[in-house]
Amino acid sequence: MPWSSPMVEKYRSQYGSGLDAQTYLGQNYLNVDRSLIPDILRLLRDEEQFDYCVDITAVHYPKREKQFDVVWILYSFPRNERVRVKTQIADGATIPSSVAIWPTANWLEREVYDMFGIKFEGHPGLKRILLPDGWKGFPLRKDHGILQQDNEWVRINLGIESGQ
Amino acid sequence: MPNFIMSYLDSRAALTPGSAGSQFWALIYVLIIFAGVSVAVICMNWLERKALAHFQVRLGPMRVGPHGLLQPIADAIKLMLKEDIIPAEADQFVFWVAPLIGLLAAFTVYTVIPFGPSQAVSDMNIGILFMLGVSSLGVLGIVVAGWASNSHYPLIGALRSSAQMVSYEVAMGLAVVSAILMTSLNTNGTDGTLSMIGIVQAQQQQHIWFIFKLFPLGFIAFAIFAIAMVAETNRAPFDLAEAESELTAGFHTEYSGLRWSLFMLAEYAAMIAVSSIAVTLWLGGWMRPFPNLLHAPAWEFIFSLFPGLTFAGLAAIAFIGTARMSSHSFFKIQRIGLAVFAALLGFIALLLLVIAVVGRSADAGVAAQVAAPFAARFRDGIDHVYWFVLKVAVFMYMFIWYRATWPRYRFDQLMKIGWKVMLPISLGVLILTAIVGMKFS
Amino acid sequence: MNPGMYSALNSAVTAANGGMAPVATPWFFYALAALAVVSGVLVITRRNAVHSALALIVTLLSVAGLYLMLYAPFVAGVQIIVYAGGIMVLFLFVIMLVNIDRSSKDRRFNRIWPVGLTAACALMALFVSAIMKGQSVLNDPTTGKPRWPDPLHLPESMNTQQIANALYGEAGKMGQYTFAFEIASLLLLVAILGAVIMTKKKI
Amino acid sequence: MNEHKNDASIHSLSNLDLDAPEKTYLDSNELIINMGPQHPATHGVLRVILKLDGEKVLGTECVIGYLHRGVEKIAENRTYTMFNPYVDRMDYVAAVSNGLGYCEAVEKLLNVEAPPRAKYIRVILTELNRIASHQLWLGTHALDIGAMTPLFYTFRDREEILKIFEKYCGARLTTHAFRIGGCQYETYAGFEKDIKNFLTFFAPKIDEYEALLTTNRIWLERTKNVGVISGADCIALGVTGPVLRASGVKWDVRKAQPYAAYSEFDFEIPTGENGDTYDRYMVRMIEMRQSMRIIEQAVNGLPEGPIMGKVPKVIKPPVGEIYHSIEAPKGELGYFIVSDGSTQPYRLRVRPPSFVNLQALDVMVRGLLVADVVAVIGTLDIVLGEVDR
Repeated sequence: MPWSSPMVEKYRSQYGSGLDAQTYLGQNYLNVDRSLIPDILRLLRDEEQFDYCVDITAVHYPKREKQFDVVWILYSFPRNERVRVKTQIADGATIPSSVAIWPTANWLEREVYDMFGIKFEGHPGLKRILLPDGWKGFPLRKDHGILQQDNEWVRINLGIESGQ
Repeated sequence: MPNFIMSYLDSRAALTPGSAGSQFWALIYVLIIFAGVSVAVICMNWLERKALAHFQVRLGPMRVGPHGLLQPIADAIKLMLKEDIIPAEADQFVFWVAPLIGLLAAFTVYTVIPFGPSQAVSDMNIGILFMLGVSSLGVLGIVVAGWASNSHYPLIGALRSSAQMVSYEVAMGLAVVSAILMTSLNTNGTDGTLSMIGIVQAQQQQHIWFIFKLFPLGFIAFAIFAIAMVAETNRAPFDLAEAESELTAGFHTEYSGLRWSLFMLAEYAAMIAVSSIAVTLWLGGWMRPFPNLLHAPAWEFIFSLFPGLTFAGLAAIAFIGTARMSSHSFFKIQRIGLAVFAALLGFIALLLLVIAVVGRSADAGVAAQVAAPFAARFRDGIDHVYWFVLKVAVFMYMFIWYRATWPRYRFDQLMKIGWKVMLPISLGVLILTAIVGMKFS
Repeated sequence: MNPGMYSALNSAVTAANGGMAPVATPWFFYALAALAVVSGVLVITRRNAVHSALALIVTLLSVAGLYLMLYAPFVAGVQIIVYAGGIMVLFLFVIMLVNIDRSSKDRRFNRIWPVGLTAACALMALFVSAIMKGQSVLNDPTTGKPRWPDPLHLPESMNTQQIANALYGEAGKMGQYTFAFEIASLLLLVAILGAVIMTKKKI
Repeated sequence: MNEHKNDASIHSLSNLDLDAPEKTYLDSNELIINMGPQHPATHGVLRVILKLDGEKVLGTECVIGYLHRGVEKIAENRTYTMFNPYVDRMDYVAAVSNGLGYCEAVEKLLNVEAPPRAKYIRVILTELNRIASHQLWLGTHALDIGAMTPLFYTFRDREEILKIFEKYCGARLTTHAFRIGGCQYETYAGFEKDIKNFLTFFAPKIDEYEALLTTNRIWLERTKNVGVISGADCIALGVTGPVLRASGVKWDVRKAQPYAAYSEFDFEIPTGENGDTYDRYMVRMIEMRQSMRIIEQAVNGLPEGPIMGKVPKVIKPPVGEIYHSIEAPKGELGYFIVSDGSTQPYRLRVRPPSFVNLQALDVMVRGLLVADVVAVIGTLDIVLGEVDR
């Protein structure tokens, strides 16, 4: 269901078709083209007072051409309002880091990288956070099986055949 | 040999073995003190676990022996049987020798502690100086242990504890000096003294414990010493050297088994030692309450009953415990054990009471049996040791109480208190004591 | 416990000290002296600085023991407190923070060793000559007895008092070393202030 | 200083400058200390690498993931109902809150609502759980700062809450108390009496904790002006919960975007002024009292009626996505669920408060001493099960 508000109208007039505002079950989200991401995020913080980045995450759709949805969940303290920003990127493509906009994005982006292998440009120290540094594979991708693990890493570092 | 013993008892009963020039008796005393302190540490261990548990609404050790009475022994056996681990990267020799340094320092102090006017290994005329000096050597063991472990946490622990002990020694020393100064503040022109026995005798002569002397000066000096001694022994709330939440275990992180238990032994022995200094300097040492006010023979007799009555009370508690224990067959052995323990305590109580009664008959000259004078002398010795131990025990309880109640200071705050609060106050007290004391000279 | 016991005890102590027989004195002396020398040698031969420091502590303690044997208990006590307890802790403190591995790789003797050797020889000569000439200086030539009271019959308690009298003076008189003592304390104060100013970046 | 062996992970640190040339001889080297993962004060398996100058902290680096179980991957391979117990294992000291958040998120996705009685029961149990969580925080935090005794007091009183949980749903810690659409269990006989007894029992106990700590000089010195973080920093770092409120930001999901039945109760949001460890302590102490207020109102007004809403036997939410968050004891706990119309979530993302709050550790401890690091880790109130998931 489309979402219309003064804010959306303003940005739609500015960016045109790169922006698609939807609402579902009373929750609003913006579908934004990859190229508009840095601008939109910064504007949302500076002009629309979305000062709190709740979460950054991603969803994997292996059958799509642009495999990944990257999702920012934002909240504004002054407006008491939530909004989600989504963009689609292809496997291997990078996306600008938002650490400069919200410092909290640091670990959240690292986790997205850790789990999906999405690289964030300009991140101060993009490396794995929950999995060991030398681990191979990105477990939250759909093509990664639930029993799958980096057997080589387990063998070398733990000295056992399998961690299962 | 019997002649030697008797001659010692007769002619030199008023002297410590060291002053009497008797190496044999000094050796005996050393052995008694070593065994006594070790037993006291074991008791303290049990008491601390038990008291701390009751502060914290739990039961503490209950399984090994009735009410966990044998727990310290079980612990000791376990620690001795544990594998002796020396870290591969550690400095073997220094790692080995470090606990011994601490233990040596802690136990050497006991050579000058007067448990009674003649119940000490030696009456050195620099007793208190010797005591401060030797107890300050204990820090060497900690520093060296922290270094030899070749690990970060022990090193930081060692640095913390050495800085802490060195800084608190200053305030502690100044408080001690003001107490020593008080020994010369009398009206009959006797000189002051550094001898531990002399300090107690000076309190007796001046008819006042130094804690009340020149009130509140004596009390402030005592309070400073009481705080500094907690810091000096690395106990809560000053236990930064072994703060388990920050440095895992501080300087003894890498130690285990027997070597670790030696550190514990040294710590507790040092606690008893510093408490003994406090008791000697400010609380009248071995003297019973009001020795000058209540010195009628009747009072003498009443006070001489105290040790016996204390043991009788302990025996009664143990008996009540036996009676309240579940009658289930599972507890049979424990019940018997506790009953035997209670009987043992009761027997000691009976013995002490008999000695007190027989000693009194000797004082009164009623029954001039052979045993009476012997019993009278024995009774005096027991009285002295009893009151001394009782006063020290109060301090030991305070140590446990502190630990249960207070959070831990941070290192910079500890230093701030040591240098910016305690040192000026103790210096001020010293100067004021000297000024007020001028009127005596 | 009667109040009169105190004075009775005091007299007993003096009596006992007067008649006190020294115990195995030569053996204690040789044992302590040997300990001091051996540990002193260890101080300069150990590569590991902490081992050296520990050896130095043993040296200082055995010297304290020698002071005790000279019936100078106060000096012995001060030796233990100041040197073994205070200074050595600071030594260890510093050594622990220095990179031991690197310092042990350094050359053990540096280039000024001839100077050190000369100084040591000169000191040795001084000691030898003092011992040789000592008889006439230290003893009264006419009677052949020492110029000071027999230490064995000196009440121990006097030692501390004598030091106090020499430093602070007795009964209104100024002591022999009062001035020097005060100068020394002033010097130490200046040193403390200097140390604080040097280490503290802003006061 | 003895040379320490830098392992690979230390070398690859981002915010610690370890490649600075090593200084020689008497210059004091910076000390790298590895706090954890087996350290008594890191509340589990947190590894903090500290760069120290003496005892002063120059920087920190958290190494986490030792408890990573792949909860989000598991969610994609379980049905909505099957996944419900798993959320209890994240923040295992506040399992009820986790369950509440998950159930409400799925309910929202299904567009159903739990009946009022179920909502009230949920509020009661969640607030009890908040008290239990704060008790555990208080005990361990005080133990970190060196006060042993509060730990035993809080555990003694927490036991009463756990007993109520056990009577209600049979489990003490990982309760799995709620179901999608309401509650599975009706309250047991005497439930209300038990809760009221607990409230009268617990009120003086908070005073007892406060008597031990609030005005204790050492406690004040250890907590005042330690780990200060401003409200603006909190927002920038995404820090929520008591930490945010102690910095003066009056924000609580229960008030801002009420869920369950919270809009019907009268309670206050405590805030601090300085954002230091002491304020966070006070905020949590007041929160416990406020939770008691909520529980009291909820028990007194507990409505009659069904406890289960109209949910289909097989839960198949329509295609779509939802984000729902609640105020867990540690902060904002959010669930982002993407449904593809099947019985299993296509993607389930948990927004863990502990994980985000832990990020603030570095900001809070720079320039403080080692002992303060311990205090700050304690005051952040992290649960590693939730940080690592």
